[in-house]
Amino acid sequence: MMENAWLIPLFPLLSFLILLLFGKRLKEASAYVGILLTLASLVFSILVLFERFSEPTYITKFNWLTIGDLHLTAGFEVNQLNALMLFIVSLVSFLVHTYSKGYMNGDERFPVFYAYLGLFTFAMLGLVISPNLLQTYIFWELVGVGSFLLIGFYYYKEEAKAAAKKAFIMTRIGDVGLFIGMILLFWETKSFEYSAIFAAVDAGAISGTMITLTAILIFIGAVGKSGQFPLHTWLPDAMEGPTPVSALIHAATMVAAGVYLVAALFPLFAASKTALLTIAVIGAFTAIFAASIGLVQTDIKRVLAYSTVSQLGYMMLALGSAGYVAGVFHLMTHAFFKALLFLAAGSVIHAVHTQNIEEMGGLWKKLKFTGPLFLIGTLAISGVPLFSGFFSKDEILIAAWEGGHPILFLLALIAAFMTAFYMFRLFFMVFTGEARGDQKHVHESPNNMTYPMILLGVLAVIAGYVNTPWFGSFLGDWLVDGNPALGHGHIEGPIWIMIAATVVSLAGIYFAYMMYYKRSIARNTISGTGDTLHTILLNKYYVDEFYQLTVVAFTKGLSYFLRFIDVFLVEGLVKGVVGIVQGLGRTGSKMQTGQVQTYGAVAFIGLALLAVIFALTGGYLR
Amino acid sequence: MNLHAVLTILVFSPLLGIVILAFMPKQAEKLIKVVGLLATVPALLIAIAAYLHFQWGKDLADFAVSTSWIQFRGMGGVPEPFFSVNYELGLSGFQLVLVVLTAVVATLSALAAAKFVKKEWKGYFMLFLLLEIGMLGVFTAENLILFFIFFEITLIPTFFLIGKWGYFEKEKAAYSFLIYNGLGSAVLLIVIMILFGKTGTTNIEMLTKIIADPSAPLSGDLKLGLLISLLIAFGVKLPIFPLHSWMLKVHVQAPPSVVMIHSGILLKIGAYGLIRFGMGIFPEQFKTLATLIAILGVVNLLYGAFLAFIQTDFKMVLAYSSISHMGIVLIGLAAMNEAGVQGAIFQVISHGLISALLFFLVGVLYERTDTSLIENLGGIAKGMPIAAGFLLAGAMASLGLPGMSGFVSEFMAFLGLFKELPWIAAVGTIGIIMTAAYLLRAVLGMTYGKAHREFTGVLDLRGVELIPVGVLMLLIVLIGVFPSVLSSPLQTTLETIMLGLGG
Amino acid sequence: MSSVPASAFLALALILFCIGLYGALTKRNTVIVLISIELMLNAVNINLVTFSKYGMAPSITGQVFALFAISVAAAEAAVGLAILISLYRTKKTVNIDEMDTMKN
Amino acid sequence: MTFSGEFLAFMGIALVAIIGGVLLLNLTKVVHMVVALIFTFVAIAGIYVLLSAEFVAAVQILIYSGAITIIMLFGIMLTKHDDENEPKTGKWRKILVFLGIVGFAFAVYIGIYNFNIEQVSTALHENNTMQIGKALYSKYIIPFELTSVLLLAALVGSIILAKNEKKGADNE
Repeated sequence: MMENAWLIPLFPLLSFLILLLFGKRLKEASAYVGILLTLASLVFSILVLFERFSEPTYITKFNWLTIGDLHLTAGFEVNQLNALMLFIVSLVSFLVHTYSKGYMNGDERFPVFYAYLGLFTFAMLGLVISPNLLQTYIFWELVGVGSFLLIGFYYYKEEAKAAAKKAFIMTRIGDVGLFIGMILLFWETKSFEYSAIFAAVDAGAISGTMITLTAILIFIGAVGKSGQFPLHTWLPDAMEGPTPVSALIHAATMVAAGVYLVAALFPLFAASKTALLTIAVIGAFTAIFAASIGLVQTDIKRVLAYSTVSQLGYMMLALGSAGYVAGVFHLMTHAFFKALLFLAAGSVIHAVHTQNIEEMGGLWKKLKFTGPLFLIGTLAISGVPLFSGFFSKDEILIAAWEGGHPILFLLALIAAFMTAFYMFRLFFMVFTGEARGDQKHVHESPNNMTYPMILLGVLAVIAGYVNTPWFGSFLGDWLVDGNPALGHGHIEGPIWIMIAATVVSLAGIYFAYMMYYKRSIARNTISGTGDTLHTILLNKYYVDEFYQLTVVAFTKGLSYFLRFIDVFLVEGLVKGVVGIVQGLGRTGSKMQTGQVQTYGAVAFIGLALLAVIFALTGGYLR
Repeated sequence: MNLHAVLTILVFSPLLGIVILAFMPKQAEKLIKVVGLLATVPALLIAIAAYLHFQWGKDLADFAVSTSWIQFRGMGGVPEPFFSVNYELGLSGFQLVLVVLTAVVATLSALAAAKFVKKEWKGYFMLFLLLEIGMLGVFTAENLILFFIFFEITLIPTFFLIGKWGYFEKEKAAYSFLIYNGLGSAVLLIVIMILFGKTGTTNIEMLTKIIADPSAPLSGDLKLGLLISLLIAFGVKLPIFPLHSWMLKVHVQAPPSVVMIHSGILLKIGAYGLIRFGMGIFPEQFKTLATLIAILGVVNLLYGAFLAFIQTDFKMVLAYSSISHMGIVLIGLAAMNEAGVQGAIFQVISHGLISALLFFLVGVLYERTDTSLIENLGGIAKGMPIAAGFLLAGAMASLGLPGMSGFVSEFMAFLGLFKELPWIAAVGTIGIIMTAAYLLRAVLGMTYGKAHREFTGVLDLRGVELIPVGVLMLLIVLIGVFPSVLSSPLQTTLETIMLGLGG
Repeated sequence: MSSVPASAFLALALILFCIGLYGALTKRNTVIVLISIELMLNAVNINLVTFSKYGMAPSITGQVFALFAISVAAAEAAVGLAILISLYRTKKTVNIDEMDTMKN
Repeated sequence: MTFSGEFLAFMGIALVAIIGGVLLLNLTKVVHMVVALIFTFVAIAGIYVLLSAEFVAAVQILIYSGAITIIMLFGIMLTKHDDENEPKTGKWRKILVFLGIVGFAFAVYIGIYNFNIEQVSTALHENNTMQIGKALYSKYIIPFELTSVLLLAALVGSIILAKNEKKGADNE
């Protein structure tokens, strides 16, 4: 089965092509094309995953491009991480395809939406089976385009247009880092192959500085894609896209690609302490930074977006603390519960037609499925014991502690508290209390929307049990099997960490409960609406404005300055040349009076001039 | 099989069309268009056949032809008693891909012309076919004099095509085109004549050998001077900052079908000349100038990108984007290694296809809406989704999206330069970001967002218009996904160049 | 042997030539222009004759050439005047400014 | 330099020639100009005599002072002259041409000044006419004959040009 893994990405590509060419004719039926072909991918992925449990890594490649005596290859590789990612991506993609059938129902560009979904899924699946950096980069960019197209799906909305543009350009800034890192690495090892790179790192063929440099450059790519600080601002804006898209791309799969990249190149990063520390610091900072913004947002999707940023920061922290398994594990559980949360949020939006949580409330009774499912997701992300998020978060905290970063550990703990708090704030404001908006027409979503959510809900609960301190670390052992560079399958940590994590998350839930359900603590206890801290948080620390004032203004300024040069200097040069030519021409044509005498005079003066010059300088006349 | 006549037929096949057109009445619009279009087809078929000939493993040297043409006595002081100019055509892998590109773009441009040209079709197509002869000749000439003649043949028809069938300021654009390119070719002529006078030959292969010989009657300084002159001569064509301003006018004022040719092929003559003559004949000196060329390349790349960022006319955006993309060619050349040079050549081809596509679309948009201002066009995705889709796809190709040809060339050019001059290359990567920024700004400004005004009766791409965009898009994706269709013919050319560079 | 140096003759010729030239280039009357040209020719003749006497190998050739020059000048004057007259018939003027048919 | 008689004669003749030339430039009436020129031509004949070229001197007087001057006078008489109201040549043009001529004269004079001409005794003054005759009819017979052709051509040409033909006039 594994030798046919290359088929997995091709199914969605086929879907993309079919829908692009015949979408207009297929109309609503295009959903079935997409769903069936992603289902095929999912089936193949599951088969590959199960086969990978027993079989060794499969890798194959062919010559893609010849440059003199350099041969660049393309191919695919099925190792543990890739097989796992294949499963996650195709599963979420399949569920989102199904869900969208209901959510996007009635949209006039329905086939286009499915075509874009197919393109994205193709790119994402291609990304996770790439055996070399170049191919990774290629699909890395393609998922960016998929994301771009889907964010801008409502193309007639100015916000969607701006968000799509912003997403593409900001991730591209990161991609350039990856691009440079990849090329530098290539000239060090003469190969893009992961295996060749790891071998060179192992053999010490690359200098320490170079490893650090390339690792950090590649990490910049991951920062862009995974919305880490300081390139995080596009991700919340990306919520302008349709909600299923947010679930698929901006929660479960693409944004996790940065984490995947770091994980896939983990042996390279592990070779540089500085690079790892950078990742850990950025990850931890992003985790708490985004969580704090999430505390005050009022748009349901933006809260979830900041929570995504924060959770991705967690994963980065894990990887940076050498917790390979912890990072990947959280990537998996997060994919399930965050996709669930988004789909549930989509279901809510579908029901009430607003995204502002101030206008919701009291939906628990009306949305019989969505409410409990959303609660499951919230519990999972808050790290309440027995849910999947609890186990993975615990692993990360242990990794951070054992990795020797007590400060980062503390930050992570605070972020965990905040996460629990704002997620339950969200839950209470949406589902409990009085209805604050018009809810007459609220109804539960159709089945093809609820079933995917139910499946994800189940996974959000049970996915954590594949790697627990109690029932054995099956996932961890499997992931690091045969590859000592990735570290241990399970890191033993002190038991108090788990207790602390539980206490912290319960405390967060308690505060949220008191504030937003019981309302026994006023909402403005810590910081009132309208005071400085609240304003700063509401405005996301003014990062966007800062960029607008610095980077964008600088670029514009430089552009106008260059235009000034172009118009006045270069064009002036041209005008000067043209003027001289024209002037010469005019004088020349004036001289053509037709009078032989004038011609003779001019010719003679020229001759005289020459004669004088010769006489003075000593030419032929001397 | 005797294939020596093939190239001559290829180059002069449009002549048949010119002759037929000459005897046709001016008013027979349909017939003229059909003849004009069909006259480009033989060249296209032959070019494709030659490509297949190569891919089937046969030797391209089969096509070479060399006949004695002009001979005259030497004027003393030169090794050989005779100066001879032969009629020499040939085809290397590099030339082959350019000829195919030319033939394809020419046919598509003829198709576009049948759509866009509104008056005096007879004159247009005759000049157009003459232009095609010039272009095909430039890419197959094996001898500098012949090259120069064909080079000049391309100038005159272009001048008239711009000056007569262009938009409002067509005359100005045409003159500015002629003056710049005239000066460029004057410099080129001087270089050719000095080479001819000093060595007694203009055959490119012979020249390469003679120049490489240290006992040749050319001092190092002279060679450097000649190379710098070549850089200027082809720099006008490419164009290199600050010799670019003529090209902006041409891109804005010329009719779309001519801009397809101009941006797609004519600009590439500059790159071709730099690679074939600059790098091929003066490899040592090229090495000396590599850093300068790299800096010029980065300047071109960034300068074009930043200026494209604030343009209000989409044609201007594309014009500056051409400058920016030609910077990548220079970057690739400056790397002086296989990856870089191959990247440069790829960029030449890829930009040819992409800009032909984009300018065709601009032509369509202009025809439908009478504007190419970004501001005025907002929201056309609603009215013409197919055109908007292709526009977006073209922009993606242009900004170097993997899976399309732009990426492969950009990637290889940077791959090459990072090996030699990493810091300059690192500065150049800002261009990658800026390219995305300005293209998305422009294309999204036109296609996305609310429609500022309703374009009544605006029709989407249809019928015959889909052929050029479809074919170009297909080629762009083909090269992006299977770059070996291009890279395999290039290997021998690369080896030759690398041999000259001693690396 | 002569006590007058050759350069004196040459200088005289030069002065006459310059006068003739100035006249030919500035005078408005076509007849005067023609006459000035004659003067220039004369200056040249002086040179010819001078060199027939002075120099390493004096010979009669200089004088013969002067004769040829004189006869050609005579022919030139005749033709020139004939052209002038026929021009005058059409233009009714001898002003040189009017003779700009070359322009159109 | 000795003030020999020959030298004084040269100075005198040269002065006459130059004065004639200057008058040619400065007189206003065309007829006066031509008359001034006659002085120059005759003076030049004198120069020829000084240069041992009696025959050339004779020819000079015959052709220039005689024939050409007469032709010119005919030309003047056959055309209308409005000497007073003739438009003046541009001032700048005059200055420029004058400067050019001064420069030219200066350059040529440097040449003459540096041109060291040796003088050897000659027998040109003995039987000058005979010597010319011998040279013309032996060594230069072909140019001599060609000159006659030229003169004939000039004769025919002049007649045709000057003939008052109505048709030709219409075509102009």
